[in-house]
Amino acid sequence: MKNPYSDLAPSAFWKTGVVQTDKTLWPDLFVPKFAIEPETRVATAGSCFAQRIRQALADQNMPILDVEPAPEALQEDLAREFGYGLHSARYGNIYTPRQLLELLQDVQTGTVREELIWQRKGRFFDMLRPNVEPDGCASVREVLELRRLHLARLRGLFETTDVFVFTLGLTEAWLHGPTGRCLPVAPGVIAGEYDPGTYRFHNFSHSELLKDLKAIRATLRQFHKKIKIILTTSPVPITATASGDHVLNASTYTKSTLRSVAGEMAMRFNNVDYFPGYEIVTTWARDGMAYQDNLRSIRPEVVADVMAVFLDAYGLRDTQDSARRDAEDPAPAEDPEYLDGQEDDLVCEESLIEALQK
Amino acid sequence: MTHPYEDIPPEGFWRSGVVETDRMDWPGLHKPKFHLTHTTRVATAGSCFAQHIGRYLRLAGINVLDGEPAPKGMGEELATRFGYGLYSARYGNIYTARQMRELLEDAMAGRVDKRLFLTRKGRWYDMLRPGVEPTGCASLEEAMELRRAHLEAVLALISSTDVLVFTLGLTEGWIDKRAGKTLAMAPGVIAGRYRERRFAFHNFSYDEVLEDLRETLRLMQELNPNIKLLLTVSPVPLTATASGDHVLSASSYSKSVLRAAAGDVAAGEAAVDYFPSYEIVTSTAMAATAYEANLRGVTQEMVETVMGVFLVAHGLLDALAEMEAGETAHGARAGSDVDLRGLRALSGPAETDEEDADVEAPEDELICEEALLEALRK
Amino acid sequence: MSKRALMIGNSHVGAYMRALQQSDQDLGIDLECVAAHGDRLQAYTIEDGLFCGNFDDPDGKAARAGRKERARLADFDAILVTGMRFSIFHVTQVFRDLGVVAMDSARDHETAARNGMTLISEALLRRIIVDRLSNALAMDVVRDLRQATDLPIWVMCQPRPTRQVLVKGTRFGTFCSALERGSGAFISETYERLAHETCARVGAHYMAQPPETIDEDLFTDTRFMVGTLRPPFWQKNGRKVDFRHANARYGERMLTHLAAKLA
Amino acid sequence: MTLPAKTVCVLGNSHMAAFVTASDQWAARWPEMRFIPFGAHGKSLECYRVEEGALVSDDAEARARLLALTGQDRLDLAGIDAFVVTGLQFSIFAPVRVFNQVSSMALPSVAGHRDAVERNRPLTSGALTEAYCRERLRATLGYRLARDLAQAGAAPVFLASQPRPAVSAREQGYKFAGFTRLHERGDGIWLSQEYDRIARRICRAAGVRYLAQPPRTIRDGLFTKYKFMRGSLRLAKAGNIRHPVDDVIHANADFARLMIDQLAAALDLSIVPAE
Repeated sequence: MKNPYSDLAPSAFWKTGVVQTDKTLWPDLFVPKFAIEPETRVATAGSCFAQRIRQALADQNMPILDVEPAPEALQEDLAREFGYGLHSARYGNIYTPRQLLELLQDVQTGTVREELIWQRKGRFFDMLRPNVEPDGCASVREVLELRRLHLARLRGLFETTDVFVFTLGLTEAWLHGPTGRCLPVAPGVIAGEYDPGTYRFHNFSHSELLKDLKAIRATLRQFHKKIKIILTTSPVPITATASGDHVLNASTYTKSTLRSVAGEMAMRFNNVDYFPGYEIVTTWARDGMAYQDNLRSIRPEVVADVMAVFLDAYGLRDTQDSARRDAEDPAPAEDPEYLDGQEDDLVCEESLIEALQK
Repeated sequence: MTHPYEDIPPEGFWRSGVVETDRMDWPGLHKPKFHLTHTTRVATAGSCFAQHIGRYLRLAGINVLDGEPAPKGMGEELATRFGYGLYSARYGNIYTARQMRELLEDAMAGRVDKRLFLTRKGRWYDMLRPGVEPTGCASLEEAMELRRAHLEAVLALISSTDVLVFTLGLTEGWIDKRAGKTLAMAPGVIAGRYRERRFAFHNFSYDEVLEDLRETLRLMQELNPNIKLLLTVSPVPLTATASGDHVLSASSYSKSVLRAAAGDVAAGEAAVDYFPSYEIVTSTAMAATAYEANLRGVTQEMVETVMGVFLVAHGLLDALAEMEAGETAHGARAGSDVDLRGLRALSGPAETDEEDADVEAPEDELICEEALLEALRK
Repeated sequence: MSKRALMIGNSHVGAYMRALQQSDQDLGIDLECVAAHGDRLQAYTIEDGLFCGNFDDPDGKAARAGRKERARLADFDAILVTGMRFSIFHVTQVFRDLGVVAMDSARDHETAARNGMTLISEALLRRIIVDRLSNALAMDVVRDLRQATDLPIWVMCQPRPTRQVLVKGTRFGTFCSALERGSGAFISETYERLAHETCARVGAHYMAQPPETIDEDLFTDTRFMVGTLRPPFWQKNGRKVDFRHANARYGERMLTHLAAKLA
Repeated sequence: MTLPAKTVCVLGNSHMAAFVTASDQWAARWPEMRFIPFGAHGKSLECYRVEEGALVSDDAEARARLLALTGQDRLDLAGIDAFVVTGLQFSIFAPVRVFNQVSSMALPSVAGHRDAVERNRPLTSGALTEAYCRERLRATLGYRLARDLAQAGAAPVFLASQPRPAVSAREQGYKFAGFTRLHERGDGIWLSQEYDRIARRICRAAGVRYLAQPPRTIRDGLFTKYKFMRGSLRLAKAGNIRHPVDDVIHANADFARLMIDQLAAALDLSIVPAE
C-alpha cells in the first residue's frame, strides 16, 4: 500500500533518527539551507547562549565581525565585564526580538533618548544595555555619546554582515511605559527603581514575536540585501518568571513559543534557517545529563557537542586541532570549583535575578 | 533598589521552583482555574497520552463519561481493539486541534461525507477514525451509518460534559483536499492509497492551532454553554515526520507550537485551563526516569507522578485516600500528607514489576495508529 | 633628628642619592637605597623583615654607587618606592586610541573618531588605568612591604619626561598626539588622581610630582632633568639623550616635601 | 461380520441426557457405535483438564459428581474413537445476547443507525458483532473443552450445538425477552444462520467439527419445535427423570437421534433405520 512515509529517510523516523542514532554527532539533524564559508562574515547576537556560538566560531578562526572590539589596553576578563567580545558589538545580551528590532530602528534613525537612562548611587546607566557599563557612567551626556558611538558602529556591522546568528532567549520582558521601549532586564536588578506606574511586565506571544522577527528580517535586508539569518532557541531555562505562573510552566511556555516562532520563520523565508541546538541539549534522548547541578548552566562538553554539530554541518570544523584543543581544555574536569555548577563564564544579567531571590 | 521580583513566590524562581523542589509532588506547579470533583462529568479526547489520563481519572473515582460504551459482555481486549474505552466516545485518537474542530462541526451538522471512506482489501474504513474498526466495514453504507451514529453520540456526550480534557498530540496532518477535511492518519497507512493530487501534508501553524482551539471551544459552548476545556500537550514525540526535517527537530517544533497555542488559549479564555503534564515529563530534571527504552512511551512511574500532581492539585487524591482508607486497608494512607505512591495501589499491582529487566519494554498498551508509521519504514 | 628612610627602586633612585650627596642643606632624611636598573628587582623577596633585591652585581657597580642589595626594614622610619613602571608613561599609552566625553577632543563620538579615538566611558577608562598601574612592579613591592611592616610607605612619583619625547628620533607618539589633541591637562590630572587612588588601595602614600617641576602638564621642566646621564639613555645621532631621569634638584625638591610630611 | 464398534464418548452437562437416552433407546440404529457418557450437570467439567492423555481433575467434588452420574471420574482418551461435546453453553444464547446489546446494518430490521439507537442497541459494524460473537462462543466451556481435546490429538472431536430454546419460551416473558424481541423484529432467521456460520468457523479453526442443530427441529430460526423438546429427561444416578413441564431448554431423545445420525454420517458409519 503506497503511503507518504514509505520512502522517507531514516532521520524522519524516531526509532532510526533518534533512538538508534549517534547522540553526539546527530547525523542529518541539521542540514543548512545556505553555506557558511571560512571567509563568510558572521555576526552574533542574542541571549547568553549566543556567546557560546560566537566562541565556537572564533575557535575555528572564522572572521567573526566585531565592530566594537575591546581596546588593546584592556585585558580579557575586564573586557568581558564591560561587554566586549561577547557579541559582534557592545549591545550586551538581547533577550527578545522586540529589543533587537528597536535597536535596528535606532541604528536607522540614530535615535538616542535621555529618558532611557537609569541612575544608581549617582551613576548613570543605559537602560537598553545596562550591563556593558558595570560601574555606570559619570553623566547623562556620557551615556548618550557612548550610545551614539554604538549605533554608528552597528550601522557598519549590519552593512557588512553576511550571516546573522540570533539566539532567542526570553518572551518575558519589561516595557518602559513612557517610551514603550523593551528593556533587556527588569528595573532594579542592575539599576533603576521599579515602579509599576512606569514599567509594565509583558510576555510576548507567538504572533507578536513573528511580527517582530519579520520586521527584523526586513530591516536587516535594508542594510544588506543578501543577508542570511540563522535563528536558534536558547536551551537555558529562565531564572525567574514574573508571569505569576510556576517557573517550570513559564519556562516551558517561553521556550516553546520561541521554538515555534523560530520554526515558522525558517519555514516561511529561505534566507532564514533554524539550528536545532535547543533540541540537542533539551532532548531526553541523550547520553548523560546536559545541565549542571543548577539545571540551568549547560555542561561544557555538551556545549562542545552542540557546536561540533553546527560546525560540521557547515564543514567548518577541522577536527584535528579542535581535538587537540579540547585535550588541553582550560577547564579541567577535576577543577572542583568549576563543577559545582557555579555560573560559568557567560555574562548573563538574567541570572542576576536569581541572586535577588529573598 | 526595588525590583519586581521581590515578592515573587519560591515557585517563581528556577532554583527553588525546580532544582530544590520535590519533583514527585511539584508543589504549586498546577493551580487549577476550575476544580474537578467526584461529581464533575469529565470527557477525554486527544492523542495516545490522553488514554493514560482517562484511565487514571477513572481509577481515582472521577466520573469519566463514555458516550459509546463497549457492549457489557465484551472482553476488554476485544473492546480496546475496537476503540472502546480509550476515550469518552469511539473517535479514536484525535491528534490535531483541527480534527477536533471538524468532528464537532460534522456532529453539529450531521454531515457524513462519503469521500472520506477509503478501502483496503475490499473493506471500507472511516478515514476520520480508521483505528476503531481494525477490519473495516463490509460496505460503504455500513461505514457511513456507523459514522452517523457516532456523530450523534458525540453530540450527546458534549452536551452532558462539564469538563473536556483534550490532549494535543501533533501539528503534522494530512488534508484531503477534495473533501476539505483533516484525516486522522496518512492515507495508505491503514487504508486508501496516497495520491499527491488529493492528499496534502500540512504542518499546522501556531495561528491555525490557536484558531482551531478557540473555534472548538465556541462550538462546544454552543452545545453546552458552561462546558470547560482542560488542555494538555502530549509528551510523546512524533513516530515519524513528513516535514522533511529531522524527526527530533520536527517533534520539538510540533510540541512547541502546541504548548505555545495551548498556553495562549488558556490565558485568553476563562473556560480553558492548561495542565502541565508535558512539563513534568520532559523537564530535564526528570529526563532519566520519564521514558521507556523506545524513548517514546512514558513510563508508568512517570504517568503516576503526572496524575498524582493532577489529582492533588484538584484535591481529589486526598478525598480519595479517605474513601480508600475508609473501605479497605488500602495502600494509600488517610490524611492530607498522602504519599503519592498510594496512587500505585489504586492502579492495581504494577504488572510490569516482576517482569525481568531485559524483556523488551512492555508494548505500550496505548492504542496508537501513529506508532504504525514506524512499521512503514523501509 | 633626621629620618632614616629605605628607598627601593630602579634607576630613578639616582635623583635622590645625588640630592643627598650634593645638597648643602640638611634635608632631614638619611637614605639607604636598594635598587637595580629596569626590572632587575623583580626577583626580590621579603623574609622576616629582610628585603632582598636578589639581583647580581658582578662588577660591584651597584655597591660602588651606594646601592645595596638588601636591607633590614626595622632599621628605618619609612620606606620609599620609586620608578619600576609606576609612571605617567603607562597612562598616556591608554589615551592613544581611547577618549572620554570629558575630554574636549572626544566630547562626542564623531569628534573622537576624527581624533583617532574610540569613545569609552570614564568608568572603563578608570578601570583600564588602575588595572595597568596596579600591575606595576612598584605596586607588587608595596603590597609585599605592607604585609611585612607597618612603616609608612611612600611612592615617590617618577618624573614626567622632558619635551625631548616630542622630537623626531625620541618621539613618543602618545605624548605627541596628547599635545596635538590638547588633552594633556586631562591626562595629567587623571594620572595623578588614579596613581593616588592605586597607592592608597595598597596602603601606601603617594608623593605627587611637585607642580613647580611640571611643564605644560605632561613634561618636566628641563631644569630638573639636565645633567642626568643615567642609563638607559638613547644614542640619537651621536648625542646621548636622557629625557626620563630627574637630577638632584628634583630629588631634593621631593625629599623636602617628604620631610615635611614625615615630621 | 461386524466391525468392532467405535467408542463414542459424549461429554457435557445436562444436555448429555438426550444423547444418552437416544443411544439406549435406538442402540440398534447405530450398530457400529458404542456410547459412553462423561460429564455432569452445570460446570463440573470446568475443573477438568487434559493431562498425559487423560481428562483429569483435582477437584474432589467435581470428580464425585461425574462418578455418580457416569460411573467414572477420569477418562482415558486412548480408548475413545470419537468425542462429542454437547451443551456447556455453546449455543445461540451467546449471539442472541450480543444482538440485544448492539445491532448491525446486516440485521434485516435495521435500515439505519437511528432505528438501531431507538431500541438502545447502538449500531456497530458487522465485523464487530462477529468478533464479539466469536469471543463469547470461544469463552464457553463447551468450546474450550472441544479445543483442548482436539489439541490432544487423540481422535476426531465434535461440538454439538446446544439446542435452541423451545417455541414456548416466548411465553416465559423477561427470561427469553431477548429471543422474543429479535423474533418480533424479524431478525430470527438471519441470526440463526449467523450463529451457525460463526460456530462452524471457530470450530474449524480449532480443529473441531461442528454439529449444527438440524433445520428440521428449528422454528423461526431461534426456537426448537415442541416435538423435539417434549419429554426431555434429566440424567440422575437413580434413573433418569422427566424435566418439569416448563423446561424450555432441554431437548428429547428424538432430537438427539437426529444429532447422532449426523455424527454417524460424519464418521461414515452405518445407520440402520428401524422397520
